[in-house]
Amino acid sequence: MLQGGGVPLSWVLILSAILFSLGVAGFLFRKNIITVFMSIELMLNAVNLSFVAFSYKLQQVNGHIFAFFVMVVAAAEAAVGLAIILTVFKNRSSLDIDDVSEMKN
Amino acid sequence: MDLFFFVVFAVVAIGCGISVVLQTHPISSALSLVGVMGALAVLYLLLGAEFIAMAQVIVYAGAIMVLFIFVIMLLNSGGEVRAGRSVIVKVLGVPALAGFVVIIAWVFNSSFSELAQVHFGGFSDGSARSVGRAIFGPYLLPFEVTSVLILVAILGAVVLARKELD
Amino acid sequence: MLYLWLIPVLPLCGFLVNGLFGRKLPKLVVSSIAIGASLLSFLWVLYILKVLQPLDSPHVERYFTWIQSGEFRVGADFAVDRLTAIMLMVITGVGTLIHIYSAGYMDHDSGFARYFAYLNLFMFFMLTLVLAANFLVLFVGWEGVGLASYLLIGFWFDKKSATNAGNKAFIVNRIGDFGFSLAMFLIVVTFGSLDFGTVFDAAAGKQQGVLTAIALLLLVGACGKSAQLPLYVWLPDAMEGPTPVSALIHAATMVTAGVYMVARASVLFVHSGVALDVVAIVGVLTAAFAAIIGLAQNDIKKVFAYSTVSQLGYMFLGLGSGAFSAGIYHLVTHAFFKAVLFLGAGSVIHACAGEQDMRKMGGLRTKTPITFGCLVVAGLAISGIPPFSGFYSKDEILLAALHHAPWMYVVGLLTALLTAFYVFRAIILTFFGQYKGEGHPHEAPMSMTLPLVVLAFLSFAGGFLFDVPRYLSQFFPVSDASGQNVVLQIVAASVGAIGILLAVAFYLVRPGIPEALARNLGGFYTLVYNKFFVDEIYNAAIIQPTLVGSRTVLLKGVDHGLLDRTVSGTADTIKGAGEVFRHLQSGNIRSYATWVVLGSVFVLILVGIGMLTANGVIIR
Amino acid sequence: MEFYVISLVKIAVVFAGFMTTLAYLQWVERKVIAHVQVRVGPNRVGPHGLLQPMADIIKLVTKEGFLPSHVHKVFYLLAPFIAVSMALISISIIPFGSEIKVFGYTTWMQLTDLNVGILFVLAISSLGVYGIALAGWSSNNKYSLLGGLRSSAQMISYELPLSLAITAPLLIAGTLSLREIVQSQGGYNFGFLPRWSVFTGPFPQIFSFLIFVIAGFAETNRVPFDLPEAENELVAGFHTEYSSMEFASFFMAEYANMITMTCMTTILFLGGWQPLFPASLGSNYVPPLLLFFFGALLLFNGLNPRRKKDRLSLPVFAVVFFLLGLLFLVPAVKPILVPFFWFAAKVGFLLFTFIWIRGTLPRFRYDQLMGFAWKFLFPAALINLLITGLLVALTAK
Repeated sequence: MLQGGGVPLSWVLILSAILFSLGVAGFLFRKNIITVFMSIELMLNAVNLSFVAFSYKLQQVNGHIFAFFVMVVAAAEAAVGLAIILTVFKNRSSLDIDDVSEMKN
Repeated sequence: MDLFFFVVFAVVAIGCGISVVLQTHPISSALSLVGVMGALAVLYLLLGAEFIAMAQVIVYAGAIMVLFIFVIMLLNSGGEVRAGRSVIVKVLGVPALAGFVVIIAWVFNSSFSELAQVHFGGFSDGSARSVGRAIFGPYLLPFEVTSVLILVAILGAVVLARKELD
Repeated sequence: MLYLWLIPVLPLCGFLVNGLFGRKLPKLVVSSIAIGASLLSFLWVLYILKVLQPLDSPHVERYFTWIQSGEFRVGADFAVDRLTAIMLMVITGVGTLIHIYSAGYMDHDSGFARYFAYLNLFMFFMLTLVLAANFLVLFVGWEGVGLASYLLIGFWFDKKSATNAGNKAFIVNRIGDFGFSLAMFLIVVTFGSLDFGTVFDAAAGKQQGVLTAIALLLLVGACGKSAQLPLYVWLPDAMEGPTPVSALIHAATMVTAGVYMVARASVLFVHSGVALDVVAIVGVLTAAFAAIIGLAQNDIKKVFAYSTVSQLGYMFLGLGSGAFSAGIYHLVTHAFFKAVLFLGAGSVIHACAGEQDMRKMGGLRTKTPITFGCLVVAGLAISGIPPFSGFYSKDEILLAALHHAPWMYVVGLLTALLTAFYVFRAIILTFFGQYKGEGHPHEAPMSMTLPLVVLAFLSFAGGFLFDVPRYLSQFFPVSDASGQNVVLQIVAASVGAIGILLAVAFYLVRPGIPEALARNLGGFYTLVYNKFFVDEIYNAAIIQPTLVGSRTVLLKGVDHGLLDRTVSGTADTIKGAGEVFRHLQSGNIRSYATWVVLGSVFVLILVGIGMLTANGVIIR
Repeated sequence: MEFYVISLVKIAVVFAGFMTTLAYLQWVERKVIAHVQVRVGPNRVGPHGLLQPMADIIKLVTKEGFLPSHVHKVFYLLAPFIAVSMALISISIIPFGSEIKVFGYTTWMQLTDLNVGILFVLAISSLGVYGIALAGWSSNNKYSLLGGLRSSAQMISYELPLSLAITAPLLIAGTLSLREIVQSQGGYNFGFLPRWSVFTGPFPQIFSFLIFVIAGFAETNRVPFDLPEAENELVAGFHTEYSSMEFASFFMAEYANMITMTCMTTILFLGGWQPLFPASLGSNYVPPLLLFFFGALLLFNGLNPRRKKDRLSLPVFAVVFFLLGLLFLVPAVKPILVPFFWFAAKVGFLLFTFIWIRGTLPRFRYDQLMGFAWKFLFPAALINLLITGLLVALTAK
């Protein structure tokens, strides 16, 4: 099945799926806002991996571009999100995501 | 050879990913995440995406994660207490995720023929030159728009940070 | 690439600058920016025409794809051929002169910058209109000039009548534009394209009914824009705007857009003979009708407005009788002398400090000699006295009319007579006798008289300087009767002369006659004096029913009854659903995320099932 | 197979050379600073303290690795490792010289050449932050934390002008591979002026050169930007708690970064191994002549010495110098040594500048530092990049 020591593309995609679900798990199970945030980054990375894998499959560079844009967006998101986290921590000295629940009646 | 590298770094990635989720202390999670990113960068190289691999390290590991670690250090809040999670998460989350992984793995396996093999150097178009051509050619408008996005993000961060001063 | 786009864009820049910063800038700067913009585009036109000599085949420039859906493509394309060239010359040339005039006329006005901004905006749209290489771009210009004219008619928006006039113009034009858009849809359906070239080339193949429909719908549009029966009503009221505007938009350029459009689409009209006849009939009727009304008007601008309507009718008559070149010819000459008439009227009004009623004027001959001279020249031109410009174009049209249908020729002659009569009536009432108004009339400043003189010269010499028919000969098949017919020329000229003499006799020699006439045929006079009550008829027949209908049926029935009930019903349903679903809104982010995950898993399962049925492989 | 062997040999050579340079760079620094401050500097161990580095190393290695009780052990031990490894990695792609033939094998004086080399260097250097940040945080000590935060903030801030300054010469070179960048700077204008990007191109890169060097000072936490270890404010900054080998590795990391930075400067702006003037004007004879000159100088000093033992040591050095000079004349090794000499000369000069400035300038205040980065360097680099790009675009064929 693995002639020439090559890697089946599906494995790469499965890897990205696993990483993605790990990110989801982190998002679901962690309470620390920062960790939750990092789990989101993990998901983004997983998606990037599949982008790159597909652009290998299709022999086009477009997937790379998408990955690139994802990184840019992630950077912007991190900047704003961390600023928000800082202010949240300033306001109620806690990083527990369940403490941020004013919107909940 | 390719397979060997892939397996090694895939294992690294998954291991680090797991520790991102399981570590109690944010710093540990952050470092594990950096590990994931490094492993992914190597896999990108394997997939012939040189530029993206480097960008991955520079942007993610070098900038974003450093920001995270910064914030963690600034707030310097200890590990989190493992308690009280919403029932739905506990009951539905884990099986859902497991199902997700299994099904998607099966889908991929059956939908991508075994012939689709990844070899190092099998895709040579990921150099900075071709990526640049793509970005400043067909993708010029999105690129400019993202620059605007970044600008907005900077402003937002500045405003939020300023708020805490006064 | 000859940068055709520069022509319209220059005025646009003027508009932007004046519109944005005009209030801050001193008047001199504002006016010089506006004038400079239109002057530059005039020069650019000259340059382009010089480069494109002899312009036997149209020069097209495609800039970018505007609309693309399947096979159907509309591009932002400009094109220059001889017809466009003439229009460009007229618009930019006359436009520039009127800009200069306005600098003097509007000098004391508070909305100076706004005025010039609008004027440049109008130039932009008008040039777009004539440069367009397909119907849609033309329509853009078409609507744009409508907007500009609306803004300028209602320029003194603190005057109720002005805003009303603006609204009226806009609404009446809507009817025409509606026809135009229908025509365009029909064209798209029939030809699958809006490019002039493709449409006109393919026109021969299509069957007559469709072509007639298209042509008639186009004609509706043209009637709206060029104030033909029955849609002419907005033009007289449009005189509420500043006089230079009336000169530029409502005499020289915009109102001729319809004529231009018909000439542009001449192929379609020719291929369906019926439409052409309709054009001719509409034209001749409008001409006569407006001329008659013009007899009894006392507001100097109203007089000229009605004469504009009738002259436009003349152009349509020319077009309708197959002599398109003659119509365009008259368009050009008319642009000259009608501009003079309006600008002259403007400077008269300027002299009498805003007085517009001719009965309160008189004896201005000595006080404003230059204006007087120019007006006389223009009057002779419009009356078709050789060798003034009007003579040539009118003669061409009448000739064509004769060959087309003799009765039209007769009506045309009578109209010419009336035209000559009321124009000189106006001139005499204004300039002879003794001054009946109060205040001290004075000659207008240089900036106003100079354009007057130039235009007067053009309306004198325009006829034999530019031989439009020959220039367009290879463009429009010249009607068989192109030979100069001396007898007819003499007839036409003499008719004009008779009209002038009558005017002199009535108002200079024996001032008693008009009253006597008015008394004798009182009923008819009142009818004419009140413009055949057309506005009232429209009001009773169209406007009131519409209002009532919308108040009762639409408002009460449809809106309250139907729509509101449906809307609130939907709202209630949704509320009920919300009552059920709001329990999902636990406010706990991660439970939301869980739902998302569950959903995606569900979708994945569906995919998997789909793949099982599609036994195995999706992507290969 | 052959490839692996050659690579291993190269790695061995480069590593050994690099380590020695590190050790002796520190000796040189102490000497130079000493002379700047009119002292003698290390002169006990060996002649002119030449064996001082060895002594230091032995001392640091044999010292007890003391692990404070209140630190986060893993990160505390991880940090110096990260720092030093990130500092050493980027050496692997730096071209020290042109293509050479040894024992019939042709190879490059460079471990490997990535066609995204510059990005690689940037990536690695940006990873170096972790070492410092972690060290500062895991020491669990406010001085260290402040030092770590400061220096990582400083490094991140100065990454931007650094990268922008790099971008401008890249525009001219049109490639990201270090080797090709150097090659693109070969040749001479008017027969003598070298085509280094500081001197030539559509827009001489003198400004970005200065920006790069300044940012380099900040990146390596050197005076005048050495706030992380501002003794008078926070003891020794992020490595307050460290001792013995861990401390040594931070030390190594700093010097390794210095060398990397100077190598990058040389490659990007000073034309790598390209000689200062063409061989036709005899640039190949510069190294031997220099060595002979210094040898003669040493000999002279040795014959009438100021101190007693110089009578022995200086002539020995002189002989060594003469031999080296002769080595440069051997045709077999000449093509290997001459380019390397030029590269080393430039790097050495830059390193000397680093040390020199350390001996000269006072330290910035923290807000001044940040303000300088964001308010001056960054815009300046941007403008320079803008102009360069414009000119490149205009002069492009």
